[in-house]
Amino acid sequence: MTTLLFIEQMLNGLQFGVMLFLMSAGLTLVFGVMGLINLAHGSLYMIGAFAAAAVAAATGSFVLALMASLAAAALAGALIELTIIRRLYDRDHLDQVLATFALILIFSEGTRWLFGSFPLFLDVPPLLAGPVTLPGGIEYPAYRLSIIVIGLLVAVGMFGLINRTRVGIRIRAGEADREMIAALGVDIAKLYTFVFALGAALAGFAGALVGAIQSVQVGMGEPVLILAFVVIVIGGIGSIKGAFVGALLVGFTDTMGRVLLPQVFGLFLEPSAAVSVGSALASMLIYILMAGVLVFRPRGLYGVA
Amino acid sequence: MKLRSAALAAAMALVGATAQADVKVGMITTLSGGGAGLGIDVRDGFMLAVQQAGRDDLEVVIEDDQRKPDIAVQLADKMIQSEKVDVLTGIIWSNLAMAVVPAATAQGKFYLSPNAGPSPLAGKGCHPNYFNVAWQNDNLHEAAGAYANDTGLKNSFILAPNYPAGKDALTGYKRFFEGALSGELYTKLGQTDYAAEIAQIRASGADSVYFFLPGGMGISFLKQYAASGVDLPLVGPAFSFDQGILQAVGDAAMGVKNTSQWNKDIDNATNAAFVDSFQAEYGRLPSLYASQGFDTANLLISAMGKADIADADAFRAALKAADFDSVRGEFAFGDNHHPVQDIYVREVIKEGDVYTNKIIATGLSNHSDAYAGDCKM
Amino acid sequence: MTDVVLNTERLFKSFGALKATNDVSLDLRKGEIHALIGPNGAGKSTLIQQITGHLASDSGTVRLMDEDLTGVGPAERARKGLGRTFQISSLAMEHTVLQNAVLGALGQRGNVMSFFKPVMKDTQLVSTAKAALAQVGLAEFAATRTADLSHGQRRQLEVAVALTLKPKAFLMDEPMAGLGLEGAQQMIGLLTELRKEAPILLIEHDMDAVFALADRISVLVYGEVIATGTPEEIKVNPEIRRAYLGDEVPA
Amino acid sequence: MTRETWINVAALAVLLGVPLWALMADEPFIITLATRAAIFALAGVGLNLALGTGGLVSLGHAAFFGIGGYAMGILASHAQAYTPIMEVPFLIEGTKSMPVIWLVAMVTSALAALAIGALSLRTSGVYFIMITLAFGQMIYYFAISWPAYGGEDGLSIYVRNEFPGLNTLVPMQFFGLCFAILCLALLLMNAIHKSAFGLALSAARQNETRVLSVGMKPYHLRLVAFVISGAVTGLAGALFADLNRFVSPTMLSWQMSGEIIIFIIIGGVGRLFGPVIGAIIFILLEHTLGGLSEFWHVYLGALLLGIVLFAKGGVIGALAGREKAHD
Repeated sequence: MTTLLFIEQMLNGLQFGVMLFLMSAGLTLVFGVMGLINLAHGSLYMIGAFAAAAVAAATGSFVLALMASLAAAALAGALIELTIIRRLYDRDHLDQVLATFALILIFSEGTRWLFGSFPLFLDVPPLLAGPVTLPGGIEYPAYRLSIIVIGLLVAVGMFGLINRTRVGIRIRAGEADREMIAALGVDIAKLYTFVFALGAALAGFAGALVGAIQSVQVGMGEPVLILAFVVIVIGGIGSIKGAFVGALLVGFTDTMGRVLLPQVFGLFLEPSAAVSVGSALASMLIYILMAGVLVFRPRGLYGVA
Repeated sequence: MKLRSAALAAAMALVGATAQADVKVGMITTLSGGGAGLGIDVRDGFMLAVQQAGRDDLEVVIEDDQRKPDIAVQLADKMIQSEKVDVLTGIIWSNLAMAVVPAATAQGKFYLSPNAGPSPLAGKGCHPNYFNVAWQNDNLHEAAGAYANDTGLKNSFILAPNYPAGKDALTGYKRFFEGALSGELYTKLGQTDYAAEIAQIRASGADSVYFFLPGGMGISFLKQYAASGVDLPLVGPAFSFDQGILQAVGDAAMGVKNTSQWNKDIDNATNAAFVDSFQAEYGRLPSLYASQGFDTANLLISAMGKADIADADAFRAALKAADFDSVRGEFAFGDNHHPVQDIYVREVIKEGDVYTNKIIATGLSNHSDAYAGDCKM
Repeated sequence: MTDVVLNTERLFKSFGALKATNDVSLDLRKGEIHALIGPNGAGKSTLIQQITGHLASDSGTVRLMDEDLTGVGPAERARKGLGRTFQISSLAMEHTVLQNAVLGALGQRGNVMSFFKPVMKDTQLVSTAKAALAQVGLAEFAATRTADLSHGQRRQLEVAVALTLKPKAFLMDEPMAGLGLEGAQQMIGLLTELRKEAPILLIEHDMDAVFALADRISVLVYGEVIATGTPEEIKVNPEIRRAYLGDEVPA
Repeated sequence: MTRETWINVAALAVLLGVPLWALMADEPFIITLATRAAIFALAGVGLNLALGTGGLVSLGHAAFFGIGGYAMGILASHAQAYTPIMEVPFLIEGTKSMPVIWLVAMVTSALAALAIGALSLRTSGVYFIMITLAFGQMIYYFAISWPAYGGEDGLSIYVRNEFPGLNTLVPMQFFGLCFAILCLALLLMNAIHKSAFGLALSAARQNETRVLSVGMKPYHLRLVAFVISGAVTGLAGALFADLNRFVSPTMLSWQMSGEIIIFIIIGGVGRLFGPVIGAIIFILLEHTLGGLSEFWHVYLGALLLGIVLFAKGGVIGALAGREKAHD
């Protein structure tokens, strides 16, 4: 493999990692603040993508579509928080897993009922279509570069929100001591609704952003959900920094594994066996990474005990 | 789930004493979850033909397999044991077909496949009661290989998901393609990001790309490929360019060549009538899968006209004769009960606001399959 | 000193810059109650956890009957004879009182990997458990669900479970906490009896109880033992009065 | 007898009575459904030891279910093709004998549970849920992409395997076999629940420090529970594959793990008969709701949500109240 190709693949790894961060930021926020495992996170991602596709089809504007994705997912998030999720904060993880699993069933089939069984159309805005040439002569899709930029902005924004703003102080206080912050007169119920809606909006935003280069269809949220869990578990659940590091780690591992493993096995196996063994291993690689991290750091890289 | 069409229910009410035994069909197909679009098309195509035939001695029971093999097996047991059906049909996916078909045919039921055509059922595992009305799984890929030769492509990069149908696909392409391969990749099943693969394609020095990525995988790949600036010609099987999903791919699919045994512009009266009546009935253009469902029902109805289901040998012979007007024009079964047919090359075009295909060439004529020789029956 | 049952030698434990225990050497002798007192945050709970093995020490050793316990896990230390009660009741709340006691007896006997014999029909275990319950005055509550016990009764049950272990030494973390006057009196009576079975290292905030019960008292301040002695000696030690009881008490 | 015992007896009576009625009414499919319920119940009974008694929320139990299934598929497919599984270093032949297959299924899934459990039990809480999910996914993707035994297509066998003295192809006889195994497993779990091990395991769930401070190691208790649990679920997998005469990676998917948990939740976590009642209700729902609407998953979801939110303790909890602290 040439150096140039290697650099391009590293860039792909970075891009995939940033994409994973976008998908998992909301999930880790919700877990960190409320201690809630939300399997329906993938459904919110799907809702964002569908809302964006519907609005893009109606208006032709990608910016409006992105705004619709934020609004729809936040709305759906606030709605389920008010009706269902808030009953789950004091329950054990098992109840949370099951209740949100039930929400997946409802959202998936409900979306199919509304939008039909066929994938929807959502395309990148014309401005960002096609490739740009980077220094060194690498041609790279403009839209993917934008995803990297947006993802980094979201990461910075979240760090800022948590560390620099009043809401962030409240969120951190709520993480540390729920009763304390309630005693200080902050309306904890409202704060939780806000955080959940924020997490949902992030999920929906990621769905719209990523949906433009993937397939907008029912069930699109489930693989994303599993990936997002892998990311935040590696990073340490509840840690934004952990989610960021975990996402990059998974992004690089997966991308480089897909590229390199078949070639590595090609050194000592005949080609078709090498491709087959290498690909099989590549598809298991991130789970191996996750199990490895947890065996040595049972609370993830940045998790608190 | 019992979804008898209204017309059928009305017809059922009028059931009178007929000379022949009634035929009961059990349709097991995917109606919920991710792959529901395909099953719904097969069902709609099938039921359209049933409705048009207006026979009162044909009953169809439809159930949803949720794309789960164990549910499909259970439904097959139910249809055979309690519904006492004579004919089974409807399965979309090869892995479900492998779970259901051998046991069903072993129990003396007929199975008419409207979509899946796994290689074991065409070769060593063939069965007199199993008829495939669509294709053997390799067919469209083989035609793509042949087409690549015809257009002078010398060096292909090929990729498919890492599962049996993916491997069959690339094997099928390689069986006919005479050029060199500059790369062969198996991606993760359900993968949605193809940046790394596209970078490898760009670096490979290939003159063409052949890919088999059904469903959402294909949509993702096509969109990302279009944005990458790699402009090698793409060839794929019809599955990623079907009416149902083409609208979701949009411009990214324009001009891509794909292989199919059917298209809505095949010029014959049956096809024209099918396309019109399907649009009138369901308000959308028919897909490849709908055409296969339609043909499957018409094959069955043609056999009912010639023989009594109670006489299995006669009924089998009537099915084998395939004496019906296919939307594909000429249609015949080979010795292993798989189609011998023309496979076309289509190009994605835009008609008004709708993305669709038009036939530009014939990939393979009167094509059978590679496994027929292994079939002993 | 042949009558030393449990001793610590130069135990250290830091959390970052905080020295939770700083060069702690203590001993617990046969038949005595040795009370450990000190202001909040003095490192008493850390010390107990180092002794039971829940926390690994940075350096220093813990010996039980002259056996070095370094590197021995909490479960094994319990089996070797450290009977512990907790600051916050630490019981299997869904089990009955008797089941909790049987659990202790089972831990003492070992061989927990028995899958087919009903454990509550094992006469040996059940009689050990019942004897311990009787000793702390919970015999009549044997069939009660632990969650339904009163706070004081849970404290008694903690002691009973520790008893079933037939320990060589008791480690008791605030057994009087939250008990009313009457409950505290009862507990004092119980501990007075218990010291005959095994010596008790007692952490307690209730000074009346400490001075009524203890044979010796050690004072822990900022992780350091600043004095050890009889209640009388401690009472008159001016340094301790200043450091521990505070400035409002004139020296 | 307590009310819970009555409910348990009623559940078994339904599970046995319905197929007997179906036999008389000549409705063989109902018998197949009952068999399915019995097998799912068995899988749940296995998981319930880890999840209910031990408090270990494993989202990867489909791994053991699938490994049991593949043990059946691999042994039987070699037997039916007359090819040995391996020749070096020693010859291993396939087999069609159910008892042998069951033994292999239990041993292999127990070994897998030992390996997965030994690593996973270093974590707890959400991390445990997720690491078991990760191991499950690993095995799932391995099965999909490994071509030797069919990959995603799975493995079909033509006839059901054999049990001495029975014709397993007769639905009622195969049901009888599964029902008997379920009863044996229930007896076993009942014994474990009352044993020294059961007492310690459930104490470890309620209060880990307590168990440590009486000299027991929660890690060991949990690992043993996880292994037994995996073996029983693996046995269920072998039976399930035999019922369908087919095994595929679907048996290994995380949705399958979720379903096994659902059986337990519907019936009642930690209750001996929870999975039995849960599996019966699940099968019933699948078949009645499925007839109502193409979008029946919406109803299933709503129902599940209702149970989690409002009927803590599942059906048994709702009918029989809090579990009796027995001795």
